[in-house]
Amino acid sequence: MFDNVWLIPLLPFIGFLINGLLGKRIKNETVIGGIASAMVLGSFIVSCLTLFNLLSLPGEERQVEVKIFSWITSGVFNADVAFLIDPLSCLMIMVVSGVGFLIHLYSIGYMHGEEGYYRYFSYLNLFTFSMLLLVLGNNLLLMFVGWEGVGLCSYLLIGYYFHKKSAADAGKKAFVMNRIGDFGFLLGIFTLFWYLGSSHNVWTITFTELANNSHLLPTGGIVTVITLCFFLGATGKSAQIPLYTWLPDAMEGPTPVSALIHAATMVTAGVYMIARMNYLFIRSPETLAVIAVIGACTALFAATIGTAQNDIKRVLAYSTVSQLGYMFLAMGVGAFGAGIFHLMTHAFFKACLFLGSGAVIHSMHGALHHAHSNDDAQDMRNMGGLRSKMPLTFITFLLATIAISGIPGFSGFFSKDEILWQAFSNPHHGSLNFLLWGMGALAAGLTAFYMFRLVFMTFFGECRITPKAKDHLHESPMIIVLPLIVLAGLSVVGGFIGIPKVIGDLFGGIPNYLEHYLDPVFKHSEEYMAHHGAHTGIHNIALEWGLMGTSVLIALIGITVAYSLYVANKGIPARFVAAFPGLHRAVYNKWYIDELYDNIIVNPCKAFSQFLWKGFDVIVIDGAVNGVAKTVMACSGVFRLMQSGLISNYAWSMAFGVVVMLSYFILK
Amino acid sequence: MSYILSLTTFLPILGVLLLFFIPKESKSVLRGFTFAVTLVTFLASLLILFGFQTNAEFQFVENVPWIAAGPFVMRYNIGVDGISLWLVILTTFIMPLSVLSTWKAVEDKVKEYMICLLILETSLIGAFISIDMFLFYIYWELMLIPMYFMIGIWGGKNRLYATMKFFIYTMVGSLLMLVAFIYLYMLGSQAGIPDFSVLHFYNLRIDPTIQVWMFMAFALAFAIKVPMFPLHTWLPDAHTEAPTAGSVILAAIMLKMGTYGYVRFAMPLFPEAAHRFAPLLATLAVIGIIYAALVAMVQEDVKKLVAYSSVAHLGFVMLGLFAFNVQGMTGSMLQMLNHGISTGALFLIVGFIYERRHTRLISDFGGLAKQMPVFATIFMIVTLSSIGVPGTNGFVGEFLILIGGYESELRWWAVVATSGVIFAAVYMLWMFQRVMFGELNNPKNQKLLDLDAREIAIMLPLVVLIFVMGVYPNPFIEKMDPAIQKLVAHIRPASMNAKILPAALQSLPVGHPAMPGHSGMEESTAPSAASGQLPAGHPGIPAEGQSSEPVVNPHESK
Amino acid sequence: METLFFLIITLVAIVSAILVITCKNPINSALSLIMTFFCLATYYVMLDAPFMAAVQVMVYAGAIMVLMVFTIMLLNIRVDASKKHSHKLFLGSIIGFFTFFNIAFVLFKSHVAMPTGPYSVDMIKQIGHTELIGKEIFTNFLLPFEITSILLLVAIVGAVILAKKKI
Amino acid sequence: MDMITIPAVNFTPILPEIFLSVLAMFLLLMNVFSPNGKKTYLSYISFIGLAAAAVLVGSGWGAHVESFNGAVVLDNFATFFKIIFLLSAGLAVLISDQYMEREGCNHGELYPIILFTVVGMMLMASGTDLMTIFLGLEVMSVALYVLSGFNRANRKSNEAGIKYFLLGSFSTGFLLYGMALIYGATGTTRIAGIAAILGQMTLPSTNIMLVAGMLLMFTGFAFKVAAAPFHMWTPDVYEGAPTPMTAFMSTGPKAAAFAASLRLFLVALPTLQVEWSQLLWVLAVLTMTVGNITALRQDNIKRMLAYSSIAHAGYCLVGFAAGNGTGTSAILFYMLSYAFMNIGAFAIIILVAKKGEPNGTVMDLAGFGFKHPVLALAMTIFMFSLAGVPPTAGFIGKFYLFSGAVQQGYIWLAILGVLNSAASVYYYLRVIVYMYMKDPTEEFEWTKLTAPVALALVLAVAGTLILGIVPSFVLQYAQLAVSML
Amino acid sequence: MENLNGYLIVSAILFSIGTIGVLTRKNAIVIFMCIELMLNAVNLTFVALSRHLGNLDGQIFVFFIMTVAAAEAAVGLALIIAFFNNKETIDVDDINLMKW
Repeated sequence: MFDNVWLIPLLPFIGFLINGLLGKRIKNETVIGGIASAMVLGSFIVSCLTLFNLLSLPGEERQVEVKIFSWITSGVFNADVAFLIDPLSCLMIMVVSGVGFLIHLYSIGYMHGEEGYYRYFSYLNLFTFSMLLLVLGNNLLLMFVGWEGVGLCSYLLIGYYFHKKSAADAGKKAFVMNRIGDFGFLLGIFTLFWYLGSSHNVWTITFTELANNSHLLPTGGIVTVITLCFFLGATGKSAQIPLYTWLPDAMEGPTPVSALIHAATMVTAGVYMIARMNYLFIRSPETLAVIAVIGACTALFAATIGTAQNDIKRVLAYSTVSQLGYMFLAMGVGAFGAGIFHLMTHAFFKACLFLGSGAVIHSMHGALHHAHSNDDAQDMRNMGGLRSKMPLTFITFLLATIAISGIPGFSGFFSKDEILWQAFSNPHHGSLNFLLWGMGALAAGLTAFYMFRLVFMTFFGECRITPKAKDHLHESPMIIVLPLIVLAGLSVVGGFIGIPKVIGDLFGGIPNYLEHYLDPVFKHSEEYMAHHGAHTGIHNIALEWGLMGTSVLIALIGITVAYSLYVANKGIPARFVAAFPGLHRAVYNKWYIDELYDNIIVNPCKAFSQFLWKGFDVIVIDGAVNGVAKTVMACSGVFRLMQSGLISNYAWSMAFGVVVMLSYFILK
Repeated sequence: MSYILSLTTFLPILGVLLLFFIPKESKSVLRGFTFAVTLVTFLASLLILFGFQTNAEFQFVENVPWIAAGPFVMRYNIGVDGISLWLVILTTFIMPLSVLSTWKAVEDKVKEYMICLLILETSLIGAFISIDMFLFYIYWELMLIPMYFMIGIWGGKNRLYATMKFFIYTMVGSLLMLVAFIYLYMLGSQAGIPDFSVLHFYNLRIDPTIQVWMFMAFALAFAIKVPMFPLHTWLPDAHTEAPTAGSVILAAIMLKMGTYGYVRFAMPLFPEAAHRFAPLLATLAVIGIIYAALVAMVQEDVKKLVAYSSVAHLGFVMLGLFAFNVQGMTGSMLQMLNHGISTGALFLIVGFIYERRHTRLISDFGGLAKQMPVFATIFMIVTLSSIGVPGTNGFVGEFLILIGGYESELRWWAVVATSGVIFAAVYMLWMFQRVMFGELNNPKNQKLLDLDAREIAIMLPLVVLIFVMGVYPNPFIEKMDPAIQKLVAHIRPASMNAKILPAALQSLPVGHPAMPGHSGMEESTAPSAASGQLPAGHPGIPAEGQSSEPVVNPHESK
Repeated sequence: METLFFLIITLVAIVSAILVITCKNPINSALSLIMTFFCLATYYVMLDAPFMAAVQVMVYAGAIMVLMVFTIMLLNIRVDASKKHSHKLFLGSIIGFFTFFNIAFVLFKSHVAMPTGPYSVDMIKQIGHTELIGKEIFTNFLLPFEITSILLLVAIVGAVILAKKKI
Repeated sequence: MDMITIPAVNFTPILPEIFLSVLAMFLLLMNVFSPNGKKTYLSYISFIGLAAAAVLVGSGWGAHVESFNGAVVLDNFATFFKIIFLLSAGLAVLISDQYMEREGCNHGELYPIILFTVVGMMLMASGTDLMTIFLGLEVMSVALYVLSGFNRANRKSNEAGIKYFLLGSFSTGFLLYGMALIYGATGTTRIAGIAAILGQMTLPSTNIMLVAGMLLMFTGFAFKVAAAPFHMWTPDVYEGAPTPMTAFMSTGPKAAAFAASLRLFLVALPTLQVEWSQLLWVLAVLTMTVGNITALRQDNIKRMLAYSSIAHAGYCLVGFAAGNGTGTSAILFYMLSYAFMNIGAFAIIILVAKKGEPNGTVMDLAGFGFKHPVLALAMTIFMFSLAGVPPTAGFIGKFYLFSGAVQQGYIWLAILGVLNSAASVYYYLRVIVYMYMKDPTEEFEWTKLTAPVALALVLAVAGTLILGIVPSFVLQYAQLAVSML
Repeated sequence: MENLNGYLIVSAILFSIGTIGVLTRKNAIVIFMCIELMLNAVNLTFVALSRHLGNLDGQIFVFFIMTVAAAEAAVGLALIIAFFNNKETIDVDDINLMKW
């Protein structure tokens, strides 16, 4: 029933090959774009089929492994290319191929006229292939292959405009940061494989076997080390606190790329990985605490930076980092279902926001181009009042903004509120959960603030674009707007499949489909938590309603503040900046984190290696080698001079030799 | 047919003889003929590959008496097993490509250049297939001569310094090994071993204290060749001065001679000493990885950068070897092949841009991707393989080495080595970005032509192999697995014994030549351990837990 | 009486030997060398080897020294007082003394082989030294005798090649 | 008074010597009658004569004949060495003709002197009596004094002659004193006699006279072999003497000195093995180190080859210090292969040098590699063989020498030897560097490659390679020769 | 007359004097004379030992040493004369054309 699963990743790969090898010859853009999108559509259809087949199975057996071929077998270690079909992976392939297809469609229009057209689409298809591989892989090694493949494609796509030095640098930075994460991931795999193998003789890296043998692992100790390593990998990939600086720079790439990779799919790989290995993470409370804290801090921290950015894509980038913080917060508190739910909803509205901003930038770029002015097409200060020029984009953008800021009824609200509730109510980390909830709520407020600030600055008020370009602003073509509309719809409707129980039975017992759907995947951790008395936390309904109310209230406050600052009286922000210049400059320059990294890690590393090369390699080692040669040459010079050419010296040395020999033997 | 091995080895020499008849002026005929010879050799080696049954025995063995004088009996004893099979194939595979790459590179004295290449091929193949240690030593030294001439005559500016340093550096190491060879033979002849074949010596129980000295001599010679950390300074000089084909062969095949030496001679002959030295050599390997990566980051010359990168890669291989388990060994054997392909390809690429711009400084390039798109894609694929991105061959080898290392006692070494993965990405991508991306402002770069048909023909097989070995490495691993299992089974018990039982008890101190008591003049380290004399006929008591009968290959005629 | 005579001859020999190496003019050193040869000849007589003494006088004193003196005269080397006729005196004499001490030390500690030879002293007196030597040479040491002929031939040809004015 | 009955004498051991002496005398007469110009046919006759002598000697293989009641012996050991002498003399004769023509000195008498040298060497190798060895040594030395001073016009040749003469006779003084002491301690000059008496003696090593005699005698041979403290004469004499004579001097006489000392030390004084192997251990290390290190900075190619011959004497001393079967047979093999490679190298130098050899530095070889590829290839083979790089005879020789030392337990000696040969690689490769990797400074005027020199080169290259690749039959002969001792 | 040691000591003295002469004198011919002196010292040792041992080998050896000395003298002086024709001096310190 699942034998055509290998088609899902294979179709984008075929697309990549066609466009990669023949792309140069097929000059016609629509053909290239068509092939690429068709392939992703095909894989979307097959994933729907698979989802449908999976749903037809009864609850427990929803876990099927399909082996394609055995990849590496050497001694005790063997890894083969095989796919794991279970509710989690089905959900992910649906999201990836669905959103991916929409973004492919969108980029046909958006990338119109670019000279590396075929190269863009082949990389995009390769990305989809790697992401599907990551999600479908049934063992850690195959997931790692997808993991690095995705990192590679993000490097290629960020560096798409390679003639721009900043794009190339951003690509390299992204790849290196991911690579640091992969270092952690690799260590996790090795420790897990070694520990399970050497102490329990279970030589495996496949998820199903790991799940079944997870009871062998002791809580804390080695498991904490393993899970921390995996978490390091996750932070690298999903841009959490220590390793997030590459995401804002990744905006150098084309906007659909940011939408697909840096919003919907790749960055969520970390979350997926933790969800996939929930039975490991649940066994070490310390790691969960770390994840939760980092998630919350990232959410808050990124939100603060988002408020002060002027580039439309930078704001969205920091918003993504902050939303990812939320997902990790959910994972940290053990609410894996909620995390995945937020992942899905975030994919919809963030993709919609990015594509919307792309549409805005596209038309701004066109207009400025006509007016031959080289203002920055992405700077919000040059925009304003676009709602009349681009009504459809405005509406979809507004819907997505409402979703993200957590206004009830929209998808954002359900998933974010679920996370906040779980954060508040879980007993794992003692008093920590109040702090977590607080940070989460504050971040939600800030999110609402900067999202609406963005909306007001771009779509409301008078148009600040250079006068000549004003009349060239026009709605984007249908191929760009259509995906916007679908995504906006999804971001509105998306929330209903996972309505929290409290609200559900208010409206006549609508069950939380998602929770129910994802149960088989998280049953191990559920049992473990039940075993350890996790859910004895506070359960009264009233508290839940209270919290929900407060979060909605905070969101509304954020919106009103945004409205007052940026629509009602424009002067205040300027005065605010004048009042606290230091704070504003710090926030605007991303708390100088990038400069910090450069001075602590990058420059000293360069200096040290310069020293190593010039100092150690050349002077010490080469010096020693040449030194030996020089000393030999020197004493050869001395020996040479002993040869004075005088017979008496020669005779003397002979006689001396005889005398020495004789006396030695006599005295012996 | 049983003479295929000698045929493959001496086909290039046949080519050399025929080359003499071709006049010096007709360069293209010379190049064409040499290419044909190397191609035929490659086909012959494919015959070996297909005829090779996957088991741990030596196959295609030829054993003909050669020198029998005085205490020594040397036989022309050659054969190929799982370990050396792929290295021979790698040699015959790389040679035609490097010959092809000299079409525009070498203009003057083409005939001598081709002769050097062919002699080099013979000595390399010979070294890989020789079972007789003396024969191995002869090929081991013979390969230095053609490389010496290639670097010396067709090299860069200060080629004389580089080539002299290369020759003497390797020579000192190998001469110390010669003394160890002789001493080993003396021990062997006392234990009744008839000739120089290495198989007999595998079961010779040597007293651990002697083993330490002997292992040091062998390890030094091979460490210089690998090159390991402190002894690597000859490699960057040799590479920057060598012509393209020369440095391709030097990097792709000659460096493997060092690691092959460890696998074939140093470790199996002296298991206890190998285990005792494992931490030290692993530390040097890991330092090598990090140190070479860091130094590579700040290089201005592309070729030097690639040279240091190969020091780092081979650091990985050494780490894998000293893991003493099947994954580690398989990983390092695979990494030897991968390194041969990826670094060989990298040097070819550097050669292409050198032929066009006659400069190797990174600062002279920039923005070539727009000017030479095909070149950019191939360069990108090879860089990824060198970094070890999954899907390419580099990853499989590195992963196996690290997981093998992690699983053995060298756990913390493997952790540090994994960080090497990051540095590999840093210096390769930084170089790639400075050469290929960025503005195309240098006028000279604007006129560069993309790769022509010949150059693409060179790079295509390499790129295909990169992906094939990355996606489906099993056929390669299958062929070498039994031989590696046997090797690990041979080495592993030595470590248990060394730890559990005190050295004196577990290995009967055999083979220490009963020498007339000599006064202090000769401070040789022959220990005073009692020299229990083994019955002459019996080739040494096999170590516990290992196949009793020493594996004497079936058709070895006495 | 015998030892007294021996001491006198030794004294003369040593003095003339020292004169050989010290006097400035080569002629004087040649003459003092001849004097040493005569002392040696008397030693041989004292050692009951009259034939040896005769040969010594004829070959060394007669042939070789004459040749020496002839060459010195031929080259008529002017002995100018300015140039020192010897150098490195200190180093040379140190080595000379050490060789002497070593050999003397060897001679004192050594024990020479027992006299097993067939020819006792009186036999020599009775048959005649020359006859015995002759018999000995032409029976036991015939080959060395022949080799000396080759040696002399080589010497003559060599001398002709090297010194003849114009070949 | 009864007639002196001359005992029946068996001439077979000295048949080759007699043949060569008669040939030499015949050549002397031929030289008188031949007109001034045409002297080359003399070299052909002498080469053919030497070849015939070689056949004669070869036929004597396997026999063991004592004659002249113990003065001389014909055994494999002597035969093997005689072959080496005849080979080096033959090659020297072949290459000397062109050199002498170019230098313009009358070389009519050269060939008889060379033949007499060979006679002297043969006597040294086959002599089993101190007197025969001494006289053989003297015949050889006198002839060599003449040969080194042969080119009267050239001041350097004169100086070489005088230096060799004075130091040679000085060393003969020590040699004789040694022989006297040994005669005193044992009572006989026959080697067999000495061995017998030493056998009965209780503690021979305490008899100081014997040890001192051995030492002094060894200095005589050490001088001829150019061992360390006594090597000072070699560079000057080899540089000064005419090149073919240097080639001859560096191979033949060195082998003869080894032959005589091997026979003396191994047959006459085996009981003193402990003493003389220590002595040799030190001398070997000293010789190798001095020879190799001084050669590193030599520019004059003849002087460099002189130091290299000192170093090679050092390597042979390593084998001598080992004293076991492998070591000594290795010396025999090494001397044979050394003759091939060294005379080959000198042949090339003759071709390259101009009249009067202004300075004959290595730099003159610049660009030679691509000007005369075949000759350069020969020179490369010789250089690699001297350096001891595998496919050549030099490597096999060194391999056996060092394995003799290792078998005897002198591992540090082998290690020092190996390091020395690694150092020697530098100056041998320097020649190759100039030949192949430097472009020519000024034009070579092509000295025509006459037939005899070509024949000599072919023989030398063939010898070096064959002994390198298939050395077993020669090694077996060497093994047989030594086992008979 | 059994003072063999006496003769040996005398010959040792003469030998040493000869060595000193060779090392210190500058004139080639005088050096050659000193070498002759050394050889004669050895002759004396031989004759004394031969007389003590009773066999005539030593004296015959002396006989041959004398012929060798004669032959050497001939060649040596020829060499010295040849050198003199070239360089007007036979001072040992001037014979240093070839060095280092």
